[in-house]
Amino acid sequence: MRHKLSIIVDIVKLNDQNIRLILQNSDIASKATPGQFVNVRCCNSNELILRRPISILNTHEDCYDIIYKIVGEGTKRLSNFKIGESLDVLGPLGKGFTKEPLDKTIAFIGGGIGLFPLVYAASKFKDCDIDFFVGFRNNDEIMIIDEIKKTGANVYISTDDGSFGYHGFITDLFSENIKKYDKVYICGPLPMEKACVKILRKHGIKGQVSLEERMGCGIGACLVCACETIHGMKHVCKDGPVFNISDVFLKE
Amino acid sequence: MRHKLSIIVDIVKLNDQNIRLILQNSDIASKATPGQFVNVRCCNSNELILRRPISILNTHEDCYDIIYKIVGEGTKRLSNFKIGESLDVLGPLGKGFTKEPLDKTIAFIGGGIGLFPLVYAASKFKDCDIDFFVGFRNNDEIMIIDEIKKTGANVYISTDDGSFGYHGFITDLFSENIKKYDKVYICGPLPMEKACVKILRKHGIKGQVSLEERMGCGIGACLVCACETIHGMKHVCKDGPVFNISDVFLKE
Amino acid sequence: MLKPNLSITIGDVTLNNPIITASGTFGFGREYGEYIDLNQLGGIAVKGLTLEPRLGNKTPRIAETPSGILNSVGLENPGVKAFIKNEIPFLTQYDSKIIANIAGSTVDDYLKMVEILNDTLVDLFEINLSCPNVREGCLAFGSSKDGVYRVTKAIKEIAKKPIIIKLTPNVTDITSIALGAQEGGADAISLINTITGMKIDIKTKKPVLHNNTGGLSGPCIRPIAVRMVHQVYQTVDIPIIGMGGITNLEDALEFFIAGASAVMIGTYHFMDPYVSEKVTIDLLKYLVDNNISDIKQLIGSLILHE
Amino acid sequence: MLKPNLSITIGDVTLNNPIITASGTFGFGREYGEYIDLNQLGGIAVKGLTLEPRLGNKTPRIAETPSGILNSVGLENPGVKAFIKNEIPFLTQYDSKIIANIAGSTVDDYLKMVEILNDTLVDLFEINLSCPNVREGCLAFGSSKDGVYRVTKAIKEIAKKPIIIKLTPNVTDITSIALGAQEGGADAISLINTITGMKIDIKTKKPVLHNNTGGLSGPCIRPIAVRMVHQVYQTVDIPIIGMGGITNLEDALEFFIAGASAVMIGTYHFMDPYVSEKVTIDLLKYLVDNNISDIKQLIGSLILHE
Ligand SMILES: Cc1cc2nc3c(=O)[nH]c(=O)nc-3n(C[C@H](O)[C@H](O)[C@H](O)COP(=O)(O)OP(=O)(O)OC[C@H]3O[C@@H](n4cnc5c(N)ncnc54)[C@H](O)[C@@H]3O)c2cc1C
Ligand SMILES: Cc1cc2nc3c(=O)[nH]c(=O)nc-3n(C[C@H](O)[C@H](O)[C@H](O)COP(=O)(O)OP(=O)(O)OC[C@H]3O[C@@H](n4cnc5c(N)ncnc54)[C@H](O)[C@@H]3O)c2cc1C
Ligand SMILES: Cc1cc2nc3c(=O)[nH]c(=O)nc-3n(C[C@H](O)[C@H](O)[C@H](O)COP(=O)(O)O)c2cc1C
Ligand SMILES: Cc1cc2nc3c(=O)[nH]c(=O)nc-3n(C[C@H](O)[C@H](O)[C@H](O)COP(=O)(O)O)c2cc1C
Ligand code: FES
Ligand code: FES
Repeated sequence: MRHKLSIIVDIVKLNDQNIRLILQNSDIASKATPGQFVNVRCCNSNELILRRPISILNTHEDCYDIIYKIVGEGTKRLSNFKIGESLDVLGPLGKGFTKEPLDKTIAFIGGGIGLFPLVYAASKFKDCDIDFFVGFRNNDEIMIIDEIKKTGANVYISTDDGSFGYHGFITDLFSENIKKYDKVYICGPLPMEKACVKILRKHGIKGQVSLEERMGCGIGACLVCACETIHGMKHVCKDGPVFNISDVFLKE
Repeated sequence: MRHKLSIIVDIVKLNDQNIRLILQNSDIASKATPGQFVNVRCCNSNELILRRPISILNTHEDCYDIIYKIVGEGTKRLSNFKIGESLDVLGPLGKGFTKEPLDKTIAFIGGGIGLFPLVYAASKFKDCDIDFFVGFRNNDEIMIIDEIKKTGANVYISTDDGSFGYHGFITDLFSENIKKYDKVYICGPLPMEKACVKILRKHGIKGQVSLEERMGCGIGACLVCACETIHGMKHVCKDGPVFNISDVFLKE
Repeated sequence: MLKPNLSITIGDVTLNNPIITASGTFGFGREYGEYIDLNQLGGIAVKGLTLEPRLGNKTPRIAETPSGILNSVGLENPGVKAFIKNEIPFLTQYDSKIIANIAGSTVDDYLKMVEILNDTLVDLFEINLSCPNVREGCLAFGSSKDGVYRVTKAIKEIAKKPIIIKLTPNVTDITSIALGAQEGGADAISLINTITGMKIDIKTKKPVLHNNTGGLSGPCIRPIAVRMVHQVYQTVDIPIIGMGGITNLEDALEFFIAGASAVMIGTYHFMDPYVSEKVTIDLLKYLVDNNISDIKQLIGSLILHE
Repeated sequence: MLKPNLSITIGDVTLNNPIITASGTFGFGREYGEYIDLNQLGGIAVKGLTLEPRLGNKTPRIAETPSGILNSVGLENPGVKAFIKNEIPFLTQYDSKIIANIAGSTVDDYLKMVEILNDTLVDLFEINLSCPNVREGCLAFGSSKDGVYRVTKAIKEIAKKPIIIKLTPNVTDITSIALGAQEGGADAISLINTITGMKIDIKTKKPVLHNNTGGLSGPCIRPIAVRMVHQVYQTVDIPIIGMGGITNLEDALEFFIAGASAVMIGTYHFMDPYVSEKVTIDLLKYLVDNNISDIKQLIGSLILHE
């Protein structure tokens, strides 16, 4: 059965580069779990032959939201779509964040576009004490903080240039009370993820990390998005993007 | 100096396949002459790397009109543009229809999309007696007849299936009184053009014909649109599209 | 009119229809099986197999290019034995033929794999002499008539299933290579594999692919593929399986008209998971609408100018 | 910072900048001269010339393909003598170097043309050993190392201007062909010419091009062109002029990074008549913004993985 198109219900410009889409598609909205992503056709031309993976930010009734950052040709073309038009979106795809019943005190550590799937997870992991650490490059980049606060999480913000919150890397901030967490969830730029994973491993704390790889099919058929794990070669689009930090070897 | 974009002032759907665009661009509007064409970028993607040649239908103040028929991918994409958006159009290009002062009684013979440049010419050749012969496939295809009548021309219509006007080819209709014409202008499908040219040559009547060729550059630089003439190899985009019928060898 | 005949035969194996999914783009069928009915396909060419499991190249393994992609997967696969154990039972549930795409570094590798696969439920062998993304063997064989002839002949002597020789387009004269395959006893030829290319990230000054170069596929290569199918059709008598940039029925028809007895669809699955099923359905409709009772009437129906 | 140095030298001829218009896409400069200032260009490679005038192939001579075109002009040109009489006087008005692109059916043809052009104001010769659209000579020479070596050597012996050998990509190993040019004494190599392709009109079942096949150019071939420039840069010591699908500064930078000393821009003129002037301006800006004092610092700056 063919997937249904996603109708653009609303478009919200968060700042110069980040745009939120509210998309209507009951199949995706009803099946999505935090950490999963969708694969978006960014234009109707075959000049760009690949879809673009974007995390699901949340779901509400028959809708789901995504936030995309304009970085290249695909996301630029995505920004040409208007309210009321339809997008060809495949999803939900991949495996998201999971939590065991015993995980009570947890931390989220996010940076840049890695923030979005974590917000979704924070809104779903209701019965937990959540510390939510967010790193931005500067004040201008800060977004959706209110939304994170609404999940009930304690929010800690750092900026690389000190223009808001803690001045420095988010890893410094979160490692202060590291011992208290049952589980830590990470999604952000690779250097940040590596720094966090190193700290967690040192303290023997469990966690999950969402990885990013360039994708072809997005469903596990082309083997393009490989990542080595202790269980052998896995694929970010199908076996991930979320992996246990104990399972993965992060790239150089 | 870069050419200005053409702003879409209005879009009029003439029938299922033919769409008229009213385009604002003072440079093109002020320079155009009947029989010239413009070269239109049909989408913003480089998947289609060629512009599409379309005849100029008329000019009014700082605007010019074109009518295009949706036949393939380029014209299909052109139909996605909306009023208020801009088109990247190069022109006016080529050499159009010419008339000597002594040409008084003239005939236009057009078929299909070949009609459009002739309408423009009829509106400009004011001091002449004009018989305007138009061939359509059927009743549903008939368009812009009122506009032709407004030029003051006597309009004769034929349809291939007899659903309107004369039943048969337009060549039959026009050859009846052929001797009276000082000059005949032809633009239509190649078989029609060839039939007309044959008749004109037989009766020694002067005329001009507008040729169609697949184009690359549209300005005479790539030599893609060649046509043999008695003056050697010429190029439809630069030396034409309009040629004297005494100069050209029409293709098999 | 009766239902047109879509079936085509390679060696002694008959496919229900001439639409096949291309090796490496369709896994072992499971994933796209969530989107389409695998019974609708003529065949499934599975991910290229090697004797031993392979991890493939480092990532990034894909880069987007104008109307195409470069890939440098480098034959990541579980090895032929795991394939037999884990994938064949799944694939045999469906009507579509199982095409085992195999690649080796030496002639011996190919022979061992064929021996191992000979007594399985695999229907056809596709011998990959054209993978640009591994360092040894494979492409080297595929670049000369003699290399292709030797590998083909050796395999044909022991193969219990029809063999399809998959050719690389990275050659001066595809027709001589194709003749090598025919003379070696190939039951069919498939082409084209990917064309070697490179994309550079101008910010980092590094190739986008970790493997530096990769194989170009997708619509951008279609004119080259159609040309090669045409050339090979004029040269050999065995069936040709054409591929390269097919996105819809119209594209597939170009290949049939040029001389392909069947087509494979690869890259475009990434954009449209339904593409192969859709082309199958549209092809049937096209034959009905055009009163063509057998797909074979279309094959090689090209009318050259002059 | 001082104005960065954009000039590059081929043999003993120095171009003001490394942006050149590609042969066959830019006529003899007149037409695009209506759109851009020809003084802004490093050089203009004129339409391929032959000893005698040629009418070229029958039309249609062009077909659109995904992110590219096929052309089969077939070297329509007024002949080398008419070129000298009618075009050189126009071209010498401008600062940009005049590159005479010449094609022959025999070695003798090439030699005769070089002799005729030796004492004209042409600045450089581009020897077309790669035109896919004519039946004799030309491409045949370009397909083997020995053929390229022989033609190059013969021409070099008599040429009074630096010679650029233009290579075809339709070969198994571009590096050996490039070596043939270098060993023959070429002052530079330009690549790639078009890749042979075919498009079929499924309604008429005929090729769209009257010549049946044509040469593929445009963005679709860029990854192949960049790869070949990279390979040739690793092989030869003479300057490389890279081309194939350049549409903007970013595309041109890929070629410089891969090892091109200069680039040619062809097909994209048809979409954007200003493209070559724009790339020239953008390149200067890029060097300034990135504190690069000489374009040569960019050439071959590729960092390979591993
Ligand atoms: C699982 C996953 C979830 C993601 N979630 C989000 C999100 O919620 N919001 C968001 O803004 N971005 C997200 N990204 C990153 C997003 O996919 C890229 O920014 C986007 O593909 C860039 O496309 P482009 O055409 O604009 O850039 P280009 O650089 O022009 O893209 C060229 C090619 O590279 C790929 N590519 C480029 N950057 C990346 C990247 N960082 N990761 C993977 N592939 C890339 C593109 O998909 C495309 O195939 C996510 C990536 C992954 C893998
Ligand atoms: C001088 C001239 C004036 C024209 N005036 C008009 C006009 O006023 N109204 C109108 O509807 N059409 C006109 N045409 C025809 C118009 O250019 C084609 O219908 C159009 O290019 C088709 O593009 P497509 O992408 O929809 O079709 P496709 O078939 O997908 O086009 C593929 C390629 O073939 C070329 N091509 C296809 N058909 C033609 C054709 N008949 N002539 C030349 N090139 C073609 C296209 O430009 C393109 O490069 C004119 C053509 C010429 C040469
Ligand atoms: C990601 C990817 C992986 C591929 N892996 C293989 C392979 O393992 N074996 C093989 O013979 N061809 C492989 N190919 C080549 C395809 O089977 C096909 O020949 C090529 O992609 C051209 O067809 P397309 O343009 O429809 O993709 C691969 C192609 C892609 C895109
Ligand atoms: C219409 C056309 C005509 C061409 N004629 C010639 C020619 O006469 N001589 C030549 O060496 N190359 C010729 N070429 C090849 C180009 O010079 C260039 O090598 C090729 O098009 C790749 O560059 P591009 O993708 O920027 O167009 C021609 C290309 C086109 C599109
Ligand atoms: S993108 Fe194809 S396997 Fe992950
Ligand atoms: S289209 Fe280029 S010369 Fe006419």
